[in-house]
Amino acid sequence: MVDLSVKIGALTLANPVMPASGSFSTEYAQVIDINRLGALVAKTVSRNFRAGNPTPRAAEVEAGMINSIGLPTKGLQYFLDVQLPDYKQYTPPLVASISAEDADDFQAMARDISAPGVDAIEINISCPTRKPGGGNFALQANHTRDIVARVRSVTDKPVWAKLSPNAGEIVDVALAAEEAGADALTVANTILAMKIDVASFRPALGNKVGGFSGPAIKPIIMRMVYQISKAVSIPVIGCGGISNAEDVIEYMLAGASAVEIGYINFRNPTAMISIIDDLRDWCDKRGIKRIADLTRAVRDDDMETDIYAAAAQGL
Amino acid sequence: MVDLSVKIGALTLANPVMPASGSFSTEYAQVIDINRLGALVAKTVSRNFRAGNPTPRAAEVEAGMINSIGLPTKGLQYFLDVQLPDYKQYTPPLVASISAEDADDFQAMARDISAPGVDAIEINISCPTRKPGGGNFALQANHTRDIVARVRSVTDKPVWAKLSPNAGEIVDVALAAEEAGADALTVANTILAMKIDVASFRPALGNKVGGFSGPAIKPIIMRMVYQISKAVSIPVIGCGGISNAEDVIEYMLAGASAVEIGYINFRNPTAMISIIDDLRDWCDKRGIKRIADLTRAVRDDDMETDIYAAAAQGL
Amino acid sequence: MTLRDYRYASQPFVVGASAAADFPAHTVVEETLTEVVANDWVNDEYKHLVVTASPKALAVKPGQFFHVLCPSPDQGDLWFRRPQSIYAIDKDAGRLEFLYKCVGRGTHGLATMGPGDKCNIVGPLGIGFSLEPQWKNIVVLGRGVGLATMAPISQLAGERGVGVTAILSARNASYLLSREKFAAIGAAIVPVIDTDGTSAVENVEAILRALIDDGKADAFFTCGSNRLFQVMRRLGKEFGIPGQIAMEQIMACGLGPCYVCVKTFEVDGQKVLRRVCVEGPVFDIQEALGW
Amino acid sequence: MTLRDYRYASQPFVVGASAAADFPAHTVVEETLTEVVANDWVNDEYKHLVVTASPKALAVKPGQFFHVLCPSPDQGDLWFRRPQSIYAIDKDAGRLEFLYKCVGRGTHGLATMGPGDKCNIVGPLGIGFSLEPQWKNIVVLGRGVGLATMAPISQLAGERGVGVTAILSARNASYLLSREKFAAIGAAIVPVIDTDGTSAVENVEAILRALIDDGKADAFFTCGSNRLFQVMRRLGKEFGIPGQIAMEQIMACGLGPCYVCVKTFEVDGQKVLRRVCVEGPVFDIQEALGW
Ligand SMILES: Cc1cc2nc3c(=O)[nH]c(=O)nc-3n(C[C@H](O)[C@H](O)[C@H](O)COP(=O)(O)OP(=O)(O)OC[C@H]3O[C@@H](n4cnc5c(N)ncnc54)[C@H](O)[C@@H]3O)c2cc1C
Ligand SMILES: Cc1cc2nc3c(=O)[nH]c(=O)nc-3n(C[C@H](O)[C@H](O)[C@H](O)COP(=O)(O)OP(=O)(O)OC[C@H]3O[C@@H](n4cnc5c(N)ncnc54)[C@H](O)[C@@H]3O)c2cc1C
Ligand SMILES: Cc1cc2nc3c(=O)[nH]c(=O)nc-3n(C[C@H](O)[C@H](O)[C@H](O)COP(=O)(O)O)c2cc1C
Ligand SMILES: Cc1cc2nc3c(=O)[nH]c(=O)nc-3n(C[C@H](O)[C@H](O)[C@H](O)COP(=O)(O)O)c2cc1C
Ligand code: FES
Ligand code: FES
Repeated sequence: MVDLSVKIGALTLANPVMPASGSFSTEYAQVIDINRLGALVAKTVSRNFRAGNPTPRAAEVEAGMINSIGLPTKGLQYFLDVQLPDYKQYTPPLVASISAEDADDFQAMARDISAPGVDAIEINISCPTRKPGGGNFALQANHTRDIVARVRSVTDKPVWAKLSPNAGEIVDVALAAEEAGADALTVANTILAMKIDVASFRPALGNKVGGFSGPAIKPIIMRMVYQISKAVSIPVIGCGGISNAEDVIEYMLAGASAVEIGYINFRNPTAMISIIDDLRDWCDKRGIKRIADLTRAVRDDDMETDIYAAAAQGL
Repeated sequence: MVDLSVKIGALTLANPVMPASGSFSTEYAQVIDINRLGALVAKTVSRNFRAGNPTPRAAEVEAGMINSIGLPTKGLQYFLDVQLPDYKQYTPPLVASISAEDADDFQAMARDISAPGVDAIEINISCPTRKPGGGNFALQANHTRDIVARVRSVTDKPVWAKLSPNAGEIVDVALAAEEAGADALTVANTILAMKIDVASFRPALGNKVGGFSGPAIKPIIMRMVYQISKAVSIPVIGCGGISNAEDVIEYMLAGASAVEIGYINFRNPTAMISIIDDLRDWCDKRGIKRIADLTRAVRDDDMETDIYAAAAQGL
Repeated sequence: MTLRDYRYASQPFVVGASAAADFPAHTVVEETLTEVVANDWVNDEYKHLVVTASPKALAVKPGQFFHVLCPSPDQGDLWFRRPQSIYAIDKDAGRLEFLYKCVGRGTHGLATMGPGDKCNIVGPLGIGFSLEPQWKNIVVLGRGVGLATMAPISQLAGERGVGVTAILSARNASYLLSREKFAAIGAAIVPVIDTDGTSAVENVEAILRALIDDGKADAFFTCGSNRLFQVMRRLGKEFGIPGQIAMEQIMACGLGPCYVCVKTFEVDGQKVLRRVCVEGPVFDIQEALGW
Repeated sequence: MTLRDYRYASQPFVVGASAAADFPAHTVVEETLTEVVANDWVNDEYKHLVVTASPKALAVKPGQFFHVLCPSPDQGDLWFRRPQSIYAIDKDAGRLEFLYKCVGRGTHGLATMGPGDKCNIVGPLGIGFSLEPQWKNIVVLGRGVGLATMAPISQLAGERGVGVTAILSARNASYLLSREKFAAIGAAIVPVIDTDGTSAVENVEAILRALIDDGKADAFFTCGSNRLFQVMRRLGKEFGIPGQIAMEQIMACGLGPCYVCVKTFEVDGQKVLRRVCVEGPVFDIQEALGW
C-alpha cells in the first residue's frame, strides 16, 4: 500500500490533496468526510469586513468558470474567534489565507493571524479581481519580494506565497518569493478572463472581468509549475484545473509536492475524496511505494532534440 | 439582409471571418469554397528554410490542443515564387505572415514580402515555441515598438501586429504597437502550456512546452481584446478559441473588427463556412443591418457598480 | 485511461447500491446517482422529472433544492450544476419529482434524459419553508417556475390539516401547472392569468385582502414573481402577517463556500448580503428586496 | 442558444440528404455525417465499423483514410479527430468499413456507437497505394492494425487479377484479423504468429526470400510493424523490388496546413520531413525510416 504522505517544508500532510482557498469551507462536512483531506485551506481573509464584488459573480465557460467574488470576508477577528475554532474540530492541518491592502497590512495580518492552530499561512498576493486598493502584487517580482520578506520577518509559521498566472515573468516572481523566504509556492491563482452574453450584449460578470478556473486552465498552470520547479528549490503546490487523480499525478511529475483543488468541488462535491482513493489505487497498481517520489519525476532529460531523429521514431 | 463586410483600416473584407495563420493553406480548397472567406492568412514564413520542432508536435487537452510546430517554412523565396501565386488564384485579400530572428531581419522581411498580391502583412512577433534565436518579442513593449516601427518604415502595406497572450502587460504592448504605426492588432497568438503523459512520465510534446489554442483559451483572449480595444483606436482582430458564430459576435462586442480562426478548422473543416452562414442568420434574425456595428458594442457603461444594488436586482 | 469510468472525479452514492460504504454516515447532503423514472413534457415549456432517490435524498423538506448535473444538449459539456427545487417527494416509492422550465443549455440538456438514464444530483440543500404549528390557514402565491416550489409546502400543510389557498399565476390557462396537485390536497385554488387580466397586481391585491379579511391568511408563501412578491410583502407588513419567499440566484457550489449566490436583504434598515444556497433559498419575505 | 443544434460550427454533408446545396461541387474531400450501420467486436480489442457513405466518400482509394470525430467514452469531450484507414468500400450498398483497435479515449469512444448513430468523418484523405499495371504478383505484409490497411489494396489487386500473397502477423491466432477477406480474393495466406515463433524476423525473411525466388514478389506493401517493415525494406533494396508503406502519426488537421504529422524520410541520402496526411500516408518503402 502506497504511502500517500507528502511534506511541504516542515509540514507533513497525510496526502497531497487540499482544497483551494475560496472553494472550500467546513460546510463541506455536510457532504464529505473532510478529515480525509491532506490539509484544509481557508477562504482568504482580510483585516476588515469586505462585501465583495457586484453580482453576477460567476459564469460558466468552456471547461470551467469565471468568477469575480471580490474576496468578501467577515474580517480577521471573526476568523480568529469563529472560523479558526470551527476548523480545529477537524484533524487536517489548517492553512489560513490572507490578503491585504499593502505591504504594511500584509505584515500586520501575518503577525496577527499567527495564532495556535494555524499550521501555515498562504498569502494571497494574486487575486485578479480584488478592488479597491490594487491586490495583484504577484504581477511583479519586487512587490512579491517585499511582501514575502515582511511577512517572513513577523511569523514562524510556514509561509506559502500564492502566485499569479497573469504575471508575464512568473519564474522571476517565484524566485523573488523564494529569495525572500517563502516556504512554498502555490501555483497559481485564477487567470483574468471575460465573457459577454451575446443576447444582452452585457459582460456576464458584474465586475466585467473575472478569474478563470477549471480544467481549461490546467495546461497553462502545468507549464508554470514545471518552469518554476526547475528554478526554485522550495516545494511547489500545483493549483489549477485538477479534475481527477491523473491530473494530480501530472502536476507532481511536473514538480508539485502537493495540490490544491477548486472548481471541481463545485461540479462534484465528492471529487476530492474520490481523487484520494484513486491516487492510492493508481500508485498501488504501478507498485509506487511513496507518492512523494513522483514529485519532479517527469522524464524530460533524455528527450530527443534532433528534429529528424525525433520524427523518425515512433510518434 | 445584413451587410457582413468589415474594414480593417483601408482594407475591406467581405465578412469578418479569416483563418488564423498556421491553421490554413490552400489545401483547404479540397474541402471548402475558400473564396467565401473574409481574407486568407498564410502560414508564417521566415527568410530561410526551417524544419520546425521535434515530434510529437501536438497533443489534445481539455477544450483544445497544445502545439509546438516550431514555424517550419520553405523560406521567403518559395513563398514569393510558389505560395503567393497559389493564393492569388482565390479572390479574398491575402495576409502574409512573417517571422524573423531580430528587428533587422523583420525589417528586411517586411520589405521583401511587400510584393503585389500581398494585401497586408501580419508580423508574428509572438510565437511561443519558436527556437533558436528567441522569437516572442511581443512579451515586451520596447521590442514590439522597435520592430513595428522598423517594419512600418519599409512598407506601404497595412501592418498587423500579432500579440502574445503570455505578456504580463499586454495593453502596454498593444499601445506600443499602435504608437509605432501598426494598422491593426491581432489578439492573440497561443498561450504557453504543457501536458505530461502520466503513463510514460514524458512531456506530450517533443518541445516539452507548446502553444495552447482552442475553446479553452477564449475567455482569456476575450478579456485581452476587451482591454486592448478600450486602450487603442486601431482595429483589433480577435483570435483564440472561436468555435461558432456566437463566439465571433462575442469578440466583436468586446471590441474586435474581425476574427481569425484556428483550432476549430481541425475539428470541423467546414466550420468557417458554417460560421459565416450563421453570422448572417444571427444578424438577420435580430434586424442588425451592418455587422460592423457590433464592434465595441458591449453594454458595459451603465452596469451597476453598487454591490448591494446589484445583488438586489435580478441575478 | 482513468481508473473509474469517469473523467471528472466523483464518488456519488448510487441509488439502489447495496452498501453506502464510501459515504460517511454523518453527512446530511449527498452526491447521488439517481435513475430517471420519467421525464415528460407537461406543456411546451415545462417537463416533469421523476427519479429514484436514496434515504438521505428523500429527507428533503419543502423549499429545499437539489443541484443537478444536467447532461449536454449539444456536443459540449456543461460546467455548472443547475439548482432545481423539489416538486414532490414520494417516500413510499422512493422517488423525487422536479418540475422545470426549459430555458437554456442546462435545462434543455436535462430534457434529453429518458427512463433508465443516470442523473447525478447533490442535496438536499438549503433551508426550506417552515410551517408553524399555530397557523391554521396559509396563502401560497406562485408563478411560472415558482408553482413547482409551492407544491410541496402546500402538500405538507394539507397533510397537517392546515387550510391552503393557492393563488396560481401564469401567462394563460395552459401554463397553470400542477393545478391537480393543489386540488388533491384540498386547497382552494385561485387561478390568475395574464390573458384575462386577473393576474394584475391590483386584482391579486384584492384577492389577498379578501383572504386576510376572511382569516385565511395566517402566513404567506411565495415564489416566481417579483411583482406579486411585492404585493405580498406590502400586505404582510400592513397586517403583520409572516411571510416566506423562495429565491433564485446563479450558483456554483450550492453548499456555502463560494459566495457566488448572494442576494441583498434588508435587516433593521441595513443592507446585507446572504447566500441563497445555504442561508436560503427560503427567506423572510420582509427582509427580501426582490424576487 | 446556437442557431443550429451544435455547439461547434460545422456544415457536414449529410448522407442521404436530398441535395448537397451547401457543399461546393468541386471539393474532393468532404466533412460527412454518416450513419452507423454496424459496429461489432471482432475480438476483444478490435471492432468493425460500417457506416453509410456519400458518393465523394465512396471514391476513397486503398491506403487513403478518413479523419473520424469520435464520440466521448466518458463525460468529457474529445478535441482531435482520429485517423482511420479505409478497410473496405462497398460501392453497391453505399457503405464504408473500418477496422479499429480500441486503445485510448478516441477509439473507446468510437466503440460506444451503435446502429443509427451519426458519425462525422472527413475524407477521403491522403495519397493511397498505387498498383502498377506491370505487377503480376504482390506481397502484402500486415500486423495488428496494419492488417486493416492491407485489405483494400489486396482486394483491388484481386479484382485486377494480380496475385496476392498476404503475410498476416499477430500475437496469436485469434488476432489474425480479416483472414477471410484475404481468402475471399484468392490470396495465398501465410499466417505468422508470436506464440509459435513464426512471426520472428528470420522466419518472415525466409518466407519473403522464398516468394522472391518464386517470382511472387513484383511489389511489396506493408503496414503495422516496424520490425517487419525493416525486413521488407532490406530485401526490397537487395532485389530492387518496389515497395509501399502506410505510415501513422498523430494528426491535427489531416489536410496539410498544420505540420503536426511529420515523419522523417531519407531521399538521396538527405533527411527530409514529410506530412503523413497529405504526402502520405503511403510512402516509398525505401524512403521510409521506420513505421
Ligand atoms: C434554489 C433554486 C431553485 C430552483 N428551482 C427551479 C425549479 O424548480 N424549476 C425550474 O424550472 N427552475 C428552477 N430554478 C431555476 C433554474 O435553476 C434555472 O432555470 C436553470 O439553472 C437555468 O439553466 P439553463 O442552463 O437552462 O439556462 P441558462 O442559459 O444557464 O440561463 C437561463 C437563465 O437562468 C439563469 N440561471 C443560470 N444558471 C442559474 C443557476 N445556477 N441558478 C439560477 N439561475 C440560473 C440565467 O441567469 C438565465 O437568466 C431554481 C433556481 C434556484 C436557485
Ligand atoms: C493514416 C492513419 C491510418 C490509421 N488507420 C487505422 C486503422 O485502420 N485502424 C486502427 O485501429 N488504427 C488506425 N490508425 C491509428 C489510430 O488513428 C489510433 O489508434 C487512434 O488515433 C488512437 O486514438 P485513441 O484516442 O484511441 O488513443 P490515444 O489514447 O489518443 O492514443 C493511443 C495511441 O495512439 C496514438 N495516437 C493518438 N492519436 C493519434 C492520431 N491522431 N494518429 C495516430 N496515432 C495517434 C497515441 O500517440 C498513442 O500511442 C491510423 C492512424 C493513421 C495516422
Ligand atoms: C469561486 C472562487 C473563489 C475563490 N476565492 C479565492 C480566495 O478567496 N483566495 C484565493 O487565494 N483563491 C481563490 N480562488 C482561486 C482558487 O483558490 C484557485 O486558485 C483557482 O480556482 C484555480 O484552481 P481550480 O482550477 O481547481 O479552480 C477562488 C476561486 C473560485 C473559483
Ligand atoms: C498547429 C498550429 C500552428 C500555428 N502556426 C502559427 C503560425 O505559423 N503563425 C502564427 O502567427 N500563429 C500560428 N498559430 C497560432 C494561431 O494562428 C492562433 O493564433 C491560435 O491557434 C489561436 O486561435 P485558435 O484558438 O482559434 O486556434 C498556430 C496554431 C496552431 C494550432
Ligand atoms: S452557490 Fe456557492 S455559496 Fe451559494
Ligand atoms: S495533420 Fe495537419 S498537416 Fe498533417
